[in-house]
Amino acid sequence: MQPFAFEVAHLLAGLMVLVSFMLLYQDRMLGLIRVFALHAFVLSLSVGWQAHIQDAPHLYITAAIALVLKAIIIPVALNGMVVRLGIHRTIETVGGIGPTMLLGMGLVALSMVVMLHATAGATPLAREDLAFALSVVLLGLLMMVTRRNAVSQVVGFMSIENGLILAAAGAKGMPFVVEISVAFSVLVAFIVIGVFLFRIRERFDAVDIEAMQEFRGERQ
Amino acid sequence: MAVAAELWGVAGLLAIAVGAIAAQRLSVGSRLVYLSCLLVSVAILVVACDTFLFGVGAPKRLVLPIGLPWIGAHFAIDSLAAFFLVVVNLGGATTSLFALGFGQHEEAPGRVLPFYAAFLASMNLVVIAADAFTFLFSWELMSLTSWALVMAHHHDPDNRAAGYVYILMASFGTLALLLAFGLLAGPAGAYAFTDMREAAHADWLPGLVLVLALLGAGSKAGVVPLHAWLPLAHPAAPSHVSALLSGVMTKVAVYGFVRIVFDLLGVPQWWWGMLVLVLGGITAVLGVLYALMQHDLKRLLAYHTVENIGIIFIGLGLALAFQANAMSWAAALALTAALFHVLNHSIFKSLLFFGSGAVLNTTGERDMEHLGGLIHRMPQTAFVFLVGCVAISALPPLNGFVSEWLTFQAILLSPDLPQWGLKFAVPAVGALLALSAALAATCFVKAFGVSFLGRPRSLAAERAHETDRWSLTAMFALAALCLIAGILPGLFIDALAPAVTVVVGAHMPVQGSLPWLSIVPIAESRSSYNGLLVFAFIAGSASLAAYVIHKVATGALRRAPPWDCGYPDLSPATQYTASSFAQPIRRVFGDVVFRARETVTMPLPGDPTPARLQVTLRDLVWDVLYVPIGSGVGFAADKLNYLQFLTVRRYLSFVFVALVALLLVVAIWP
Amino acid sequence: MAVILDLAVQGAQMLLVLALAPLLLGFTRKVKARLLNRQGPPVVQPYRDLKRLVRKEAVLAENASWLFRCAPYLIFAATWVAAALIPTFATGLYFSWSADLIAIAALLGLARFFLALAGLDVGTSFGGLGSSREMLFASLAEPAMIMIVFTVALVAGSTQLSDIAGFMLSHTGLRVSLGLALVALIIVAIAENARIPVDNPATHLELTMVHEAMVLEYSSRHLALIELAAALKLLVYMSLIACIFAPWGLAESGGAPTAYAIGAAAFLGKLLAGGFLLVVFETSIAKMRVFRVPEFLGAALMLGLLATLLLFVSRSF
Amino acid sequence: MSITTADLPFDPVTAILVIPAASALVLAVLPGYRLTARLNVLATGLTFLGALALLVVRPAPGEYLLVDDLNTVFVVLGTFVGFTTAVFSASYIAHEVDIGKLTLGNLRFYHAMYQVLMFAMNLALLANNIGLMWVAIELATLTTIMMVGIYRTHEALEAAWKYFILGSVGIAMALFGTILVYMAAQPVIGEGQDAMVWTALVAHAHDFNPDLLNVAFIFLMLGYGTKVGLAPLHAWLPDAHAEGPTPISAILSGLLLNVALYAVLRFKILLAANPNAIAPGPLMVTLGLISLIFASFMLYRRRDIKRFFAYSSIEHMGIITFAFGMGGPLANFAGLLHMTMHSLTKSAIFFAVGHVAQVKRTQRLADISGLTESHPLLGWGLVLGVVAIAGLPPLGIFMSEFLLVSSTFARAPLLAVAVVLGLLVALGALLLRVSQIAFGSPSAGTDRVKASYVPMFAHMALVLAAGIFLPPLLVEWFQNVARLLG
Repeated sequence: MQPFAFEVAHLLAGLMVLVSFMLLYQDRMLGLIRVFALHAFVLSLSVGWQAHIQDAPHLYITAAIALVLKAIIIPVALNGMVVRLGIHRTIETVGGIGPTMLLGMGLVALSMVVMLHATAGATPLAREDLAFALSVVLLGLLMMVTRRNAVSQVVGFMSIENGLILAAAGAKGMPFVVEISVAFSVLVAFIVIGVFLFRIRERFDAVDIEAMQEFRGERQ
Repeated sequence: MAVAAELWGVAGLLAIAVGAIAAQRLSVGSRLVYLSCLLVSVAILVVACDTFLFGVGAPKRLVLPIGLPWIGAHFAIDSLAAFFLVVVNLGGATTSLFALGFGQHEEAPGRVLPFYAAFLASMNLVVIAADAFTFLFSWELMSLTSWALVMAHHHDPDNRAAGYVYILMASFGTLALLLAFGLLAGPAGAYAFTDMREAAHADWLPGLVLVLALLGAGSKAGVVPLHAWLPLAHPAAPSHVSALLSGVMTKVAVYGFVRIVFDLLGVPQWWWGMLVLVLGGITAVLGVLYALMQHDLKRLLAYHTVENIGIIFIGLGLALAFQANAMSWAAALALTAALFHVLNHSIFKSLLFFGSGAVLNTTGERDMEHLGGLIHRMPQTAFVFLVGCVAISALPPLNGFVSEWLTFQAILLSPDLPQWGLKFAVPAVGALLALSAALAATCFVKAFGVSFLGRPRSLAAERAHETDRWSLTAMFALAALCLIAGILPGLFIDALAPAVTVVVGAHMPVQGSLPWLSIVPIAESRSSYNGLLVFAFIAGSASLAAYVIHKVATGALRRAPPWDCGYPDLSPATQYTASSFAQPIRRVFGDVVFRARETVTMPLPGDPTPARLQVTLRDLVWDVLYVPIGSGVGFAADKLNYLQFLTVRRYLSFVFVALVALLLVVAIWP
Repeated sequence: MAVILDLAVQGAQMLLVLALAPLLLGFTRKVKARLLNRQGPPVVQPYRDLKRLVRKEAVLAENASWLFRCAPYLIFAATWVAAALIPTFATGLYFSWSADLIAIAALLGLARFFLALAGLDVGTSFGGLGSSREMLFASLAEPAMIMIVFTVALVAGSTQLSDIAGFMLSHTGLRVSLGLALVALIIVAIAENARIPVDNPATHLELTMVHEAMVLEYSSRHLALIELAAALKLLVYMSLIACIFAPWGLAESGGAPTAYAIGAAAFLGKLLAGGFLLVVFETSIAKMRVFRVPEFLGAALMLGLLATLLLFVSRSF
Repeated sequence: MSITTADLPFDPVTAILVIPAASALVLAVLPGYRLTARLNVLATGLTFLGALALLVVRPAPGEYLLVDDLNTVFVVLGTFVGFTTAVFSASYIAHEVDIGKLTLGNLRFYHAMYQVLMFAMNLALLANNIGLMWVAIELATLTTIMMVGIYRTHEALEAAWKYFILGSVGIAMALFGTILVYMAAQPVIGEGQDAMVWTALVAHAHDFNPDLLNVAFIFLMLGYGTKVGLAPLHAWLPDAHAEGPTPISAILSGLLLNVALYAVLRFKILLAANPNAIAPGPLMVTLGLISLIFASFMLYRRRDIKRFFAYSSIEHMGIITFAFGMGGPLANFAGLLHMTMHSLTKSAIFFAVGHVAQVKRTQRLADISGLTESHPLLGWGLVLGVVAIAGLPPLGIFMSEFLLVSSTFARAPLLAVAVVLGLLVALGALLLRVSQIAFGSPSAGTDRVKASYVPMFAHMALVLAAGIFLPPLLVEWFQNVARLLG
């Protein structure tokens, strides 16, 4: 494996983790969607590069799907939806930016320790790739936990999916089936979200999850 | 052969239970079901008596492929099981006979008939079960069917609450027994009793199994700390079922305890006897003190079951103590006393519940404050109830006295026990036993006196009428049994010998050969008692006195208004009621045991409203043990309930925390 | 031939007991009057009362049931059987082994049970008052009695009265436990027979009466039987104390008639001495409040329990 | 009796998968609900027959599909409960339309999704490729989310949303675990397809990298654990049960939880094969115990009848996971028996609850009382169900709890005491509610029960029979599955 190829893959994966941190940092809705688009773009670059290194043609298709679907179509649709819902100006994070970032650092450190320790035997590329993928997943989960808004939660979920694709791409020779399924889940997730958001919008004019809470069963 | 016949009997009862679901709509349905139950119970009784009296040699075994897959259901009848079969089916037969008449008044027969037959079947099954699964299966089935029976009159919220407490305590008992059997069976799962007997146990294990058995069987029998459900549940059921619950089911619980502790656990340690003895003593006294405070006839009888169970456990405790010190002949005496009291109690307790059922039927009243003067309107029931009261108060000619007398003889043997704990416990328990016997007499003077004697305190009591023929025959049969057991105790003791040898390895000296049918527990010089002669003397001298007086002096008689120290004819309210009769006892014992408080509210001068006297009794065991547990669970449920109303985000944080925690574990783990 | 003789001796004992009971009662009343500087009725007065009562016409309350009429006969019979079983002038009589000390205490319990029921039957407040108090005292006296029986049985190794008397005759020597048992037995005897500290036999004052309240409604032959039963009960306790704690002069069974005569004379002397001591005690003490009696009887129970405990600890006490 | 697939008219494995998929398409198109309901029943019936054929015929494990003792238990149970629920749903749905809760459009979507759900579950059970299993479970979850939100009420939407978010996070973790398993298998088995095939994985498991397997098992346990509804991850289950239509609650409790547990068991066998990986037992035991104790206490304050029985499902899944976590032939046998009995009993209870909700027109526990008076058959049926679920004899769950508690007590007394405590608290809540619902004076709502009783009493009859007598064939089948589970 030429060192140069390893360096680029390493750089791209690291860049994805950085963008995940940026996602955590965003408190504006529109900004959030733009950073997510960047996140998806970097993912497609990294998957493309993996395809180039492992010269596995199917990875190119995955990179293309990630680019077209996640970097372009979904952000545009989300943008339109956010503007129509009129929630683009809401600011919402829970527990402030500072502690969330610190927690993010801790998570990245944890995933490094766990993955490097666990994948002692694998190829260095795979080890790096998995470590970064795990940290992106954990950061996505952290984002979902610290956001009140339905849209930002969906974006958090999508960033987890990106982490998964990064991990899947990193796994050499993983059969094509997995890529299709990940893409498949993103597609369906998006449709379901769309349907729900409109339904929710139609029902009680808010997408804020807090507003939704008081309809919980047994609340009477 | 006997086991097969017994199983066919049980299958018959179950078939009746299923049939009853259909038959209960027919007008003659309840009579049909009770008659068939009677016939089957009598059939099983005959088989049981045959194996019990003449059955000799090894216990008869049978294994069916049902139950636990690789072990199958084991059934065995040794003479101990045969004795308890006799007790169960005697109770079943007399109750069915009584129910032939009493059952007609049941307004929802559909809720009683099917479960009644199933209840009898499950009790029979418990006694013949010979492996852990079948035993617990039929044990819990017994609780389930009796829960359904207690819930028969479900419109009354107290009955529902009583049913709920009952099934909860029953399940607690079963789970305790389940743990006990888990220990005995070991990890490999040797659940058959035969394997359990041979299995070698660690030294700490039998002690723990005893405690668990006490929790399990004790809660079903009604030993004090776990007795709270019994006075709630037994009165809630229809009267003939309460008779079965009190008279027979508690005996099946005693059987369970004896089977586990004496049979499966092998040689006992001395502190077992001490524990059971002390528990028995406390149960006896607390039971009778509670009973004294009641003015609901059926609750009074239910509390009395607790007292008699205490007496039985005193006998068992003594037997354990003697067995631990290898005094097997003394253990045989103590166990014979306990088993004889099991039989006696099932006879007179059923009789008393039948009587209270008859009273409840005609007057619709359970509260003694509204009864009175029933002896004039229900003379036969009154006579039979009186015989029951005399028997339960352990007075000479009848059977209650004989088993108590044997227990006293066993206590008198115990100075030879070496352990210091026992040296102090036995006399103290002896005093408790004597105290409870005397208080029992007081309680039943109150019960009989207030409800049957004096003048009727309510319209319902005034219009009472005698019950039907069937109930009376059942009651007279039981009364006759009380007398026979009291007069010819020797026969019963010899009959019990094989059962006692199975359990303790020795039995009392043969009583049959003694002159004049008297019984000598240990030695001629030590003590002997002749029921027949005492009865003959009393009857003889009474009739002699009557004859002489009527011959020598006049037999003239004149009716007049009662003298009552010259007071004019007052309203029935001036008579002593149940709570006023118990007032002196309450003053002496009540303050300590029940924190009894009497609050008298006198009306203002010139205010016509009557003065009111309220007696508040706190049931200590209920306040100290049951209420904290209930509120504890409620508190935990409230605290955890918040977790139902969180936002999605917080639920996600649970998942997140779980993931991070586990990752940390893996990271730290070597 | 021997059987008939034994039966005759047993019959003699039963008649003796029946005859002496009213005499004992008359004697105690006479001595009490003498101590209070009164003339007092003649010693045979109780016999005359019984004869008078028996011939009168019985007046029954309207709602008195059949229990009310049978109870006196049962009470009399039970007490008479108990009295007959206790050895008075000779031990080891023909039927003495048919019931031991516990059975005798239980027989007295049976009599008390029916007396209390009879009290309740007529449905007046006095009957209830008497029964309730009687059963209170009984529920403390009977356990004390059982404890005394335990003590004596543990010392003598048997609960048969004849064997106990025989043991007491042969093994002299003071024992602490027997002393305690004697005091307890005296307390129980006083409470059971409704003597002064517990209940005044002579009074008719509603507030204090216990025994009298139950028999308020009885008349003529029923009242006679109950009076006789009460007298018999006093004799039972006297002969019990005599038999256990002062067994001197008791003849062996099947002994010569002279032994029986000596025994009878000794028994009569003991009775008179006991009666005298009882009256002296009664005149020297006032009646207790009703709710002080439970402590009085509680003391007896504690003494009995202490005695039994001592014996359980070691046989030498 | 090795009848090869040749002499059967159809290959059972393909039948089990093709029938639901095909009927899903057909049902999506047909208008009207009377015909589609019957078709739905027919389809599930055929699938069940196919599953029964599996008992006789055992095809060799293929590239994508595998049939062995373990998953035939789940397939047969799943298809049977699917069939009886279809029968129940046919009569239940008709009533729902009458009272206007569902429109005709919904029903077409409902029946199509029902068959898709069946297809997804059968695929997940039969998949040999762990990736394919993941996809199938993901499909099943998404269809159930759709079904939960079908009523379009606020609560239904909120429940569906909660189910979606938690479900997706769970599935994402499961996928990450699957990838890690692939990474561990890759150096040993080589790249590509056969590093995902379960049979190959199990064969070579002993020389995988143990640390990677541990991390993988954590992700898989938490991922699929969310689907099983274990305690810290359970939040979606009560609301999904309460707000979705009753047949779906029955399917959820009776089937979907078992399928997820099946996936966990597959990976437990995998991990158990590798000696120096950490033992999977303790993790499952702790999660099982937490779920048991937590759900038992949560039962007391519930006000909605379906949410009440949902927590009971969590409690029983906790017991089953605890049993499999304890391991050993006796505990595994008890776990399998308990799972079968729980599926049958809980779905029967949900059928009864469906009737109650329709007759009394409410799900609030406070408004339901006196059932044995107003509807004797329904009332006593519900009492029998609750008595069964509380673990009282003569019904089957008593036997499994008997085996579990007694064998655990001999090995780990403290754990057994904790289980007994949980069972007792749960029993207290169950019987408190049933004595209020079934007894007392009947509350309002006394119109006749229209839906059929057959499925409910069929299940209860099976449970009653199993409580008394287990056929030796079934016992021997469960025993070698128990050995397989290790």
